[in-house]
Amino acid sequence: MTTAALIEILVKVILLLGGVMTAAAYFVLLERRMAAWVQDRVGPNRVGIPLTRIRIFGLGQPLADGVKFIMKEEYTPAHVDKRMYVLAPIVILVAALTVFAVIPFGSVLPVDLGIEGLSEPIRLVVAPGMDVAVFVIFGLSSIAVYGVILGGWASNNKYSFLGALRSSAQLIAYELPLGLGILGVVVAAGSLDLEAIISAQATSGWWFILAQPLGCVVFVVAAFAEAARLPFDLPECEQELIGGYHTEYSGIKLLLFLVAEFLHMITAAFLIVILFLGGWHFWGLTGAGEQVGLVQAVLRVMVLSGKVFLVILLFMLIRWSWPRFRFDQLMALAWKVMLPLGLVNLVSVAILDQLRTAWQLDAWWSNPLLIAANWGICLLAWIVVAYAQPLIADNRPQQELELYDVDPQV
Amino acid sequence: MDDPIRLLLILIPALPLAAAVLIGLLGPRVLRQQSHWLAIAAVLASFLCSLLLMRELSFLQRAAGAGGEVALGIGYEEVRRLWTWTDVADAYQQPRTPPGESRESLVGGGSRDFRIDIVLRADSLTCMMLVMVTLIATLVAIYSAGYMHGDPGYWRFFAYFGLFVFSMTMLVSVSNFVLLYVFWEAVGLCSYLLIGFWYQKPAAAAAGKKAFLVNRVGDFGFALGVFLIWTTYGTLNFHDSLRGGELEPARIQQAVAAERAGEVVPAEQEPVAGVFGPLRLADNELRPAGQPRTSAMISLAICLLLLLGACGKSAQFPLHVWLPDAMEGPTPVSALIHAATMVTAGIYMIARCTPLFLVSPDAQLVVSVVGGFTALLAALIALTQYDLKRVLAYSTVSQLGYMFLALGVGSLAGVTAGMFHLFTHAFFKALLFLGAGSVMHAMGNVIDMRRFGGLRRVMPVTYITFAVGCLALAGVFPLAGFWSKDAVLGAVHDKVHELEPHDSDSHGPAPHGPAPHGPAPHDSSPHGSAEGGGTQAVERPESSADDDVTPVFGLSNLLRGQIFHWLYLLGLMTSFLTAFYTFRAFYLTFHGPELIPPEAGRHAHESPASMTVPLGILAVCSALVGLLLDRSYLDGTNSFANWLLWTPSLGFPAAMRTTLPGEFHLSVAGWSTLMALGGIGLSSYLYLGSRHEIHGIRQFFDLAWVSGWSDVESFARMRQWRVARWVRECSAAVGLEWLLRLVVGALLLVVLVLSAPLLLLYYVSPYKLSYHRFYLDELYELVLVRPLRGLARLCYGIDRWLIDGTVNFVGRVPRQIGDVMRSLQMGLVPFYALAMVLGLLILLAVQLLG
Amino acid sequence: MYLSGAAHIGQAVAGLWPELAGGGGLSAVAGSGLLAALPDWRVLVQSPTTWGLVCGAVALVLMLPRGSAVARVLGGVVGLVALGLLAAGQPLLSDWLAQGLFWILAGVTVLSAAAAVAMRSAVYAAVWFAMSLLGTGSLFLLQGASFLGVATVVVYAGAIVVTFLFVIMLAQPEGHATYDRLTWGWYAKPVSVLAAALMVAVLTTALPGIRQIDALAALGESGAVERSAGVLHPSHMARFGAELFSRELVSVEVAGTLLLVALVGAIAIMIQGRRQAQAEESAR
Amino acid sequence: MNELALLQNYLLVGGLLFAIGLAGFLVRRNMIVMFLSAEIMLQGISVSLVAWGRYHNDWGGQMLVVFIIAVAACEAAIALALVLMLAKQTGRLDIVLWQDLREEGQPAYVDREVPEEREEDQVWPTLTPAGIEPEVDPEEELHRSRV
Repeated sequence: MTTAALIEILVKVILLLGGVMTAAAYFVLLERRMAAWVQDRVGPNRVGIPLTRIRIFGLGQPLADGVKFIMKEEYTPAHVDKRMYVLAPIVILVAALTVFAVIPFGSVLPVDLGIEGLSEPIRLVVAPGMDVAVFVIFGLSSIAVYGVILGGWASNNKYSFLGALRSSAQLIAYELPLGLGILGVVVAAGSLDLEAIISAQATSGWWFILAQPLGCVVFVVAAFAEAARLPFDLPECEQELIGGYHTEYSGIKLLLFLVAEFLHMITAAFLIVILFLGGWHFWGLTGAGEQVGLVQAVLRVMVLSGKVFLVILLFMLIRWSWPRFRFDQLMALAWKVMLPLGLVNLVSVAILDQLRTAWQLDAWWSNPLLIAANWGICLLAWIVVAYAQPLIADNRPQQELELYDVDPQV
Repeated sequence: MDDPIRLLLILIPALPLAAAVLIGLLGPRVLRQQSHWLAIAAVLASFLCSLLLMRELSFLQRAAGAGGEVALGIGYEEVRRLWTWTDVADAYQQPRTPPGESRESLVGGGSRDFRIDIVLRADSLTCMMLVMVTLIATLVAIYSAGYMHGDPGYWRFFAYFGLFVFSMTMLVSVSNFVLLYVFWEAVGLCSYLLIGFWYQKPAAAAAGKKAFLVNRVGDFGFALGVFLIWTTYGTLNFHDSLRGGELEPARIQQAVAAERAGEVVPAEQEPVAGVFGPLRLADNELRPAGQPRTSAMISLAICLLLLLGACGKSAQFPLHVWLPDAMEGPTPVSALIHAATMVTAGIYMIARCTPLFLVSPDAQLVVSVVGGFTALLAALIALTQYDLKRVLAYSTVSQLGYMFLALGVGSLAGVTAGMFHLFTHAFFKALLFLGAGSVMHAMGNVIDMRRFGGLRRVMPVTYITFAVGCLALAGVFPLAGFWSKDAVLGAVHDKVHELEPHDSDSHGPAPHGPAPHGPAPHDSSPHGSAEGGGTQAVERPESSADDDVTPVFGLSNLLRGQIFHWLYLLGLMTSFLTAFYTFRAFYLTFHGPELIPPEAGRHAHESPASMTVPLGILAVCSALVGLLLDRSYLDGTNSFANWLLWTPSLGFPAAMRTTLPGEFHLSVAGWSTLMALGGIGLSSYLYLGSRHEIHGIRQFFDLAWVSGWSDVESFARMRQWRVARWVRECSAAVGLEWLLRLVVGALLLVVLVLSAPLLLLYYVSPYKLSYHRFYLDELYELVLVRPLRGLARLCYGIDRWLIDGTVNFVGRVPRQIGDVMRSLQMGLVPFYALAMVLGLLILLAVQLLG
Repeated sequence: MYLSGAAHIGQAVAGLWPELAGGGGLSAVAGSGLLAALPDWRVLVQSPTTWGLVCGAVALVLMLPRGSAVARVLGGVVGLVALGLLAAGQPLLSDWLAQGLFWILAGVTVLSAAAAVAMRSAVYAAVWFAMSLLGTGSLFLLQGASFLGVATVVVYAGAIVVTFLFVIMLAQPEGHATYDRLTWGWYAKPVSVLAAALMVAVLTTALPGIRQIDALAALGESGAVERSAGVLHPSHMARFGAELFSRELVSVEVAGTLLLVALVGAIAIMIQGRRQAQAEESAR
Repeated sequence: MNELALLQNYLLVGGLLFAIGLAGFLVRRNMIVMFLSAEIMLQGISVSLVAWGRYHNDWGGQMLVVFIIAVAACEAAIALALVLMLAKQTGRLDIVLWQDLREEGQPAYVDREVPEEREEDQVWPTLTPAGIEPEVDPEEELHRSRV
């Protein structure tokens, strides 16, 4: 490993981190604006360039938010476990950021800088050739759970603790459908490498959302849950838990939590795009091959970014348009719906893939046929599950639950 | 059945046995208080059978005697084999020593079969015993029905009773030493059961145990004797037989003839000479054909061992201690034991073994000495006892001593005298015991003579019958005891004169009448057999014993004569004492002021008829049996002895050479009557009147005066005597006071020194010795029981501490280890894990580094 | 580890402690028999591994519960020293980067593990354990076992440890616990630590025997080429999966069954416990 | 890279991990920490296995580690369920409380001279259950200085 290679990695890291952090900041703004739009109000639009009166649609808001967070008094309650209290946001942020080491944000950059030792062309991923990239994402997201749990526990606040408990239960529960959703893709692509998955979609031209709609649904739902976005934001639902595990946090630590949360969403969006939406591929625009020109390379980055942006928009829309689940519904959804559906998807994908290999289906109609079969299975499974688990849709409190005595003083 | 003898022989023991079994089975539920009927009926039937057997036998004997001249001197027996118990051919083999060579071993060589047949015999001795036993048993059974009435163990008593009679009848009718031993033990067992009948009483249980254990000592000797007999004689049968078990005399004669002729006979047909069989006894040398003579040592050993057994069973000196204690049993049992069954077994056995004793004069001497000594000892003890039954018990021991004395004389006269005394004694001792039982019954089981008295008006029948018994026991003419005792003393007297030098015949206590020494006169032979007269006359009695047999003790005839002389005097003395203590008891019980203990309650009256009738019968018997059977004073004929001499083991040629019974010794009779009357007179003087002198006499014999003498204060009293004062004053006047003091001081010293042993004597005064039975029980306790108990305790200790300790140690070691390991089982999971890790570490180190 | 008996072990020891060969300690090893095979004490004293283990044991004793805060800090320092000494006794890897990376990762792993067992709070212990797991995963990655590295983190850190935290929080609500400050016997700590140190000693002594057992001098050098064809193949995951689902297929099935059974068992235990609790509740 | 050196280094690390886990397992009384220690031991073994696999150029080591992970997961499921049950019964995670299987007559191990918690010893948070505030003994409340 040469120094140049190290420098290359460093450059990529800086670029990525900068971009992602900035994006996160602006996604906050976007989300607020979005919320305002959904709620038919204006939203933050005052903060522009500092020291000037220029308000560029409130684009300075993130900066101001950041400054505010940083400058605020960092209050540490007396009753917390200080070490863990400090450690928790760090862990969660580090885990959230490290994920981006294996996520490609483009294809390759065919530029020759003439520097000895630099790989040619430059691959637009921090850790190229990572054989177990999907797995690494898994591992790191599971480490992120620590941040939640430790934060909730160290806060020594019953709401925080409940939030942490909810969070850990939820994250563990939804890791399974998440993995099952990915597994279908992995089986279809034959690799755990994200780049390989993208190129598999690009070469065939059939994005996996077309080929495995069920897997996509499962994955998306699980990704929402993993990111603790609204329909699944039980860990921090303000109405119930006054903020959940980060109730006791303030200042920069709270910022770290919030950023990490957004980073999770971004990660989820990236994954959805890469796994199911063809990554950087777009028909007739980006090409599919390994050899690529500079324009195409830039196009690929832009296509990817655009897709991610759209997915994030979807996230935000869903946040403001869906009611929150009850916790039992959340769990039931994970274990009783998503898990079977994911299994159905995995098995059907594996069987169809095996059939394709066995029957040597190379004709033009083979892919549409298989995809149609998969859609059929998907619909069937959905109907069966919906029929078997009608309570999932039933949001009313269960009749047999007894009303417990409420202390009038509370 | 065409063989009446066989039938009778079986019936006599079988009836009591059947009664015993039936009562044992039915008693607790069905018979209960009616159990006695069965027992009485069985024993009575047995008695009748015995009489029938006697009659049959006498017919046969007469027929044999009429048929041939040699009938007497060989004897007559009827033997019946029932079945074979065990048969081991050549059970013991030893190379036969050729004749002439010195014997290496004590016993002869040859092979011996161990063949035990269940054989019953009928001969005179057996018949006599059977009649006596069953008669007494019948009377006792009738008596018991009254005496035991209401006892909770009523049926049990009669079951034991039947068993006892069965054992005794079997004992006298078997014809084999092993069976003899078996029933010897059976009798012991029954006596144990009956003595300890009231086992709730500790004393009764202890007495039963004591009887059993003391008898074991004797039985041990008896068993050894039996072994020795087997190794010596090669057979244990009394009778002759063939090896196959054939008993027919004709066949045996045939086989003997064949063997003498040198023919080869099959093994089954080989004749076996029984120990007391005619084959052996006909031979003068008392040895089996073809075998060397039994050595004197062996003979002596056999005799002494048998004597030991007899001593145990018949309560002779060292082993007599059980009999007085056996009083703890019910009184009828005492009567039965003392009169008919248990104690007579030893006498019977000695009498039966007469041929064995005849060849060992030393053994005879021992028998006599033991008997004489026991007679005197028991009589002395009986003098001072206050327990009525105990007096009678010591009297029994004493009378048994008489019998032994007679048996040890070693002449037919002695043996028959002993058996005659046994016979008569059975009647009057049974009478006395039953009388005592009657008294006890009336007095509410009080037996201490000091607590009752003057019962002659309360119980007249008992009084009269008891008086008859006492007179008989004392030996007053013409009651039974007189004749038998006279016969005994006469036999001893004759023996003295046999052994004494002929020139000193005037010496001795029998000055009157012709001394029956030397060859027995022909006319005195009761059999009147023409053939035997020659041999009897020619050979001196002692020659048969002394020619071939070297006395082991090496005593000279003179010394033996002196011993027998002293024994004779001892017998007379005992006779005197017997009369005295018998009438002492009689007077204490029936005369003097009327005294009835409170325990008697309303029982203080004459006993019921079931008890008095047997008393009457026995009284009549006691009175008449001697007079009827012994007519020697008339014609020198003793019917009893004549009858008895038909027994093969008595009336055989060698024995016929000894003094024969039948002579009436007027001098002896006189002396003994004198003694008896003297004893009675003294007793009457002392006890019939005011009994003033008794205390003084007792004080005298208690050496109470010794304490008065040995008292230092008596010297002080002496100073007060007038003579002493006078002497003192005189000496003071003369001025020789110092001399007086010197003399008195020296005298004082001498008296003190002399009085020291007297003082000792005071503590073991004759009275105390007698009263405490010569401290024999205490002596045994000290010499035997204590050391044995100590040994047992030592063994127990060894077993307990050493052996058990070792075993326990072996057991405890794993437990201790386990206890140590247990403490590791502390339940701490981390500790277990640590232990596992340490073990793993060791394994790893060994595996990887070793 | 000093009880090596066989001569070949003695030679192997020379691999771990090169001083042995030159220092004449080997002559003692030449004879067979345990006592005769005891190496020279001077060699032992000179070996940094010895002192590393001693220091490690001391450090662990200091760090384990019932020690004061000062003792724990001291224990950490001694533990660092021990690690340094142990590292000094180990042969060098190829270049400084790999060496440094390894040392850092190994140090983090081991120290985190030590901290995990030494922490009085179970939550801290779990966190340190997670740290140690990260180190272990990194070590796996360094060995080229990338799948295992990530799988360890995912499964352990992601699932097991989270469950741990669950349990900790549910089962230890009072926070303070005397049993976290105590051992269970006066001898538990020294004996256990001694046993652990001895185990490492034994294992490390046996370690150089590899050469002997394998006799792989040839393979050790020439095998470097083939290595990439094996566990170090570029398409690691494909090879790994192929191996797992071909040769180890039965084992995979068994492991899957085991997981299922464990799932059922855990549920059964909890249901049982709930029933008990309900019974107690109703009894009350 | 010197393969043998690599092996030795890794084996040393594995051994150390194993030993630390061992010591922790033996010394600690908290059941969960004991469990963690056992997992550390498994980690040590895994490290050694991977190193051996690398050294022998064999997949066996890694395969075994996979199964170790699977077994560890099972173990975690079962053991944690059990620990929860035990903790529910006594309210504590102390392994020493479970001495019921000791030999009869053997005295139970009890802590003697429990050291006082010192001021400098850290006090970690006390978690109060959610919901209605439970009745608290006022004396006990006095000592709740920090909550």
